Amino acid sequence: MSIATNQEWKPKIIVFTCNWCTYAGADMAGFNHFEYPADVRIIRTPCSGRFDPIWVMRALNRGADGVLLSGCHPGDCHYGTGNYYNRRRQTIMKNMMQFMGIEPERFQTSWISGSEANKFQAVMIKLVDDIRRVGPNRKLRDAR
Amino acid sequence: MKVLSKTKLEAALNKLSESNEVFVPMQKKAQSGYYPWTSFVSGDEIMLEALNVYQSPKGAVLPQTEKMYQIKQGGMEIKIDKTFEDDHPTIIFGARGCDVKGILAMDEVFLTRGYEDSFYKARRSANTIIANACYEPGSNCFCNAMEVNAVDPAGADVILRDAGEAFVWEVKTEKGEAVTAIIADLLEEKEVQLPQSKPFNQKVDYSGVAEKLKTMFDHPLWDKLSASCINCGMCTFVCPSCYCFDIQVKMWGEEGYRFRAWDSCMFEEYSREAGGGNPRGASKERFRQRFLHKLEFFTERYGTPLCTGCGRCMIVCPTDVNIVRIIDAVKEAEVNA
Amino acid sequence: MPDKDHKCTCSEQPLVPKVVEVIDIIDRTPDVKSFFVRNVDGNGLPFQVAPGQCGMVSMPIGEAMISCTWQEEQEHLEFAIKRVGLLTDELHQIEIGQQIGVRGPYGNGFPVEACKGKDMVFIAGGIGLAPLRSFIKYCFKHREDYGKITILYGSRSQADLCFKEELFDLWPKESNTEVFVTIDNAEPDWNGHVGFVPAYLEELNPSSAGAVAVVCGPPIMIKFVLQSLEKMGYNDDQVITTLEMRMKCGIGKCGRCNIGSEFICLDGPVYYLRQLRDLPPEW
Amino acid sequence: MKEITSKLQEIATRLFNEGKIDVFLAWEKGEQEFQTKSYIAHSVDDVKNIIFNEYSIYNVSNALLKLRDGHEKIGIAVKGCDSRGVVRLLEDLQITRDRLYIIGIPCPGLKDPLAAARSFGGLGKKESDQGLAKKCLECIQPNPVIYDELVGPEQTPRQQGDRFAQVREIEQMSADERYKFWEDTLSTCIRCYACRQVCVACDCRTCIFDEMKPQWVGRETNTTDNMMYHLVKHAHMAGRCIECGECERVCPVGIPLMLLNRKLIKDVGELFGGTEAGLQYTEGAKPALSVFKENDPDNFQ
Repeated sequence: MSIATNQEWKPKIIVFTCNWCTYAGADMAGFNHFEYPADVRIIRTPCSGRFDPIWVMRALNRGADGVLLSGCHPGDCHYGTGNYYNRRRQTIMKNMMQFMGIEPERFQTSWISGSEANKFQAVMIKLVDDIRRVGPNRKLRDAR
Repeated sequence: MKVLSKTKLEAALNKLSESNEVFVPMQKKAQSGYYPWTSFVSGDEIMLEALNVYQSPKGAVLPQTEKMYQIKQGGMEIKIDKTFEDDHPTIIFGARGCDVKGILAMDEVFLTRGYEDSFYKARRSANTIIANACYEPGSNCFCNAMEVNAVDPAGADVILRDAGEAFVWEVKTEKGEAVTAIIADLLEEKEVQLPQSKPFNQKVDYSGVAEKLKTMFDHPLWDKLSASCINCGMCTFVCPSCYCFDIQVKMWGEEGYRFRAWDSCMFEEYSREAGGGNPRGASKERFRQRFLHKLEFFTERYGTPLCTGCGRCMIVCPTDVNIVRIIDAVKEAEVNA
Repeated sequence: MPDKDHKCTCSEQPLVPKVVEVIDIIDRTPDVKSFFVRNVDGNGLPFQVAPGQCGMVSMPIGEAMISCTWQEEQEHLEFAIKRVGLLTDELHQIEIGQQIGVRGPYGNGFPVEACKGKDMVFIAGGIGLAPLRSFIKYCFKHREDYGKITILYGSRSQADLCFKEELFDLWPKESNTEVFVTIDNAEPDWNGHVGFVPAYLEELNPSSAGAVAVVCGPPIMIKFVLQSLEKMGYNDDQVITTLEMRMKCGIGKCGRCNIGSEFICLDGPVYYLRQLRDLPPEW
Repeated sequence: MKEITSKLQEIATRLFNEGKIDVFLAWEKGEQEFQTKSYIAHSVDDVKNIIFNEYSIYNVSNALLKLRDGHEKIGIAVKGCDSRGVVRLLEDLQITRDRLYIIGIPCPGLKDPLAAARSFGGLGKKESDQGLAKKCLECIQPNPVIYDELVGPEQTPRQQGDRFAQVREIEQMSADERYKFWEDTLSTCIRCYACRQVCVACDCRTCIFDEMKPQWVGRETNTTDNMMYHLVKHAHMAGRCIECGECERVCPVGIPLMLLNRKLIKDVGELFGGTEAGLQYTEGAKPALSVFKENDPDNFQ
């Protein structure tokens, strides 16, 4: 993938969502025609408790420029406690990745409930702007 | 005799580096091994006077990871158009006899028995070995018991003999001539006093070990010897003659390459089969495979032991597994034939 | 092993595969398919095989050593592949026309000459019939060179029986040939024998006089069959078997398929029991 | 040290004779004084090989991983750091408490046998000092946290100054400087996995790096695969690392691995509080990332 100037480069962003809240929020956003940039690819998982930090590293390693993990707000997880575990795990992992020198914008986390379609749109737009500002990912990228 | 004075050493290395990649034993902060001379920066140190360095020069002919061929997949079509045989000229400058023997053992493996590995052959034929004669064995060295002549290492293209303020430059082969021609103007004709070679501290006698090991596969001593081993891969990666490799692939969608990387019989995944079974899954079995390969199997197949007596694995092993002690234990073990 | 000259016919770069095209795929059982490959430009084969030799089949995702079926007039190479791992999963999803990589031939193959004039007892389990099938077809092609042929084959279930057409129609019709098939546990529409291969072998008890037994199948089956053969009076020179080890290079270099100082991919995988006796018991 | 050795041998003999234990885990004398290694005594006449000298630095609790599937009763001699390893294994339910008879040894600070082996072997530069090992100079827990019997006088922690000084120093760097630091440090890694094999917190049956379906981390030794390996390996250490320093000690290329572990310990401590890994054994306790609190810090959007 040749990374020429900023205009031609299109960021590749992966968003992991939990099935019950954020994915429903994304559905709602689509349903209400809330526009958000197309550079985002959504992967649905059963719960934010399923998020594994190695996905983030693997995605950045294999060519993604940014990753977002988004699940239900603490307290209304469909399975009760999934997002609490997720919160601890990703908080530690974000610090760890930044300790290694990865730009903070590249690995973001959020809570989006099923009804917050506008928040979903806002988070997506902010995410893509952040990644555009930070530019293509060269750290942790698997050299060809 | 031809002599290269130590004051001209760096000049010689620079001259050789113009047309070759010269691997020199160096200490780079916490690490010591064979690194390209062009990567020398202030704070590094040339280790030609030291007994030896931690990592062996086998990386010059069998790099830790080596691309093999490129794969392009377009739906139904697969194209393998580019292979990465690398034959840029390299020189291993100042390898001790034990390391040279390690490379000779790998020559036997990769270049004989019906198949010539094209990647190894490309690197090895473009490689010249300048050995560094060894007159003062270290406290762990036992290369004399492993068919290695430390003072006159077989298979070396040029032999350096450290005579105090200069190296005697003894040419052995045509490759040696070619390298000598490059730095001919730096060599002088001088008579120098060669040092006396000192006795070995380790008293090792390898004779009869291979034959005896053939009858000791199920001997209880393996449990005792392998008790403390934690199966990391350190001994196999610092060893000058361990050559086992793994073949893996890296693909990005339609494009990628298959590469070769060092592997270690100590890793559990090394001989794990598709169905999940593993003939050598237990820690003891992997431990036994390593030392039987070093001391018996290689001798049976190629006529010379795979261990070259450099003593590196005895130093780095975190649980102090010691191949000399294993050889002694094998010799003393009574076997009901 | 002496310095045998296994010149690999495909190229001076033994580790680099030849690209071939899959011209036909036949479903043998729910998890075994036969793949027929030819050169991409349609004429000829990357290499010829002797009975019992294997080839390294490779796709971008990985490589695996698969036994290659011998035919008299070889206008294609056949690989019978069971779905067990990364590569075989992907192979079982390709269609006809897909290009794959192949290199070989590897391994020493069956001693077809040495067995001439003997009664043949073929004992196979599961996918182990694929390599033996080459030897069996070779025997039928040179029928007069071999005596009585007994084929004993067992698999987990009726659906898992490979090469059913040959087992039930073609081979029983051959002269002086008997075919016995068994499955591990009873099934409603199966009226054949039920039971494990070693037990059935002892039941049949083919005489060991002037006979050679060739065994191939899962290691556990080989272990018990060898014990049964010993009980039935087969000495070490009358038993031939193949060994299974993890293989990566296929040319006796990468070091992992060894048993003792033998590299199974290069000096094996076919051995007489006499040879195996002085190898370490890791097989 | 001498009296601790004789006490150890005396206890081991008593335990063997009373049939309370089947094996005894401790250290064994090597040929050279510094060649002390981990040792499994199987009977009372093995007891004479047991020693506790100034080189008995190996974390013996790691040897428990090899015995976790058996049922034999195990006597084990543990220093302060080793005892935290035992607590970790008990917390991870890898071994049951009733199988263990633990003899605690307050640790006076030991020397690094690998440093001694390097200078004895003569390869490479001679190690500078022959004093206490780095991990012992930074020791915060010399006294065992779990034991059935205690042998020897209490010791005081030797850690001076800010434990996380170097970690804070790296945190102050800019992102690119940090990346450059870790790129240079980790590119020297030869992927021998000794840091994983020697670690008592690494008790998975099949490690993610031996996983082939899918293969998460590549096997090349280029910078990115090395960084991925260390990032993933140490991510699993959050809330589990007992700061025994063995990974850094055994690394053949001298990578400062404890920096990564200390960063995790600092973060877990600051963010979630609670006792550090393995410092206190309470039945049914879980590591920091296997529990949660409603009011955990939350900087999510």
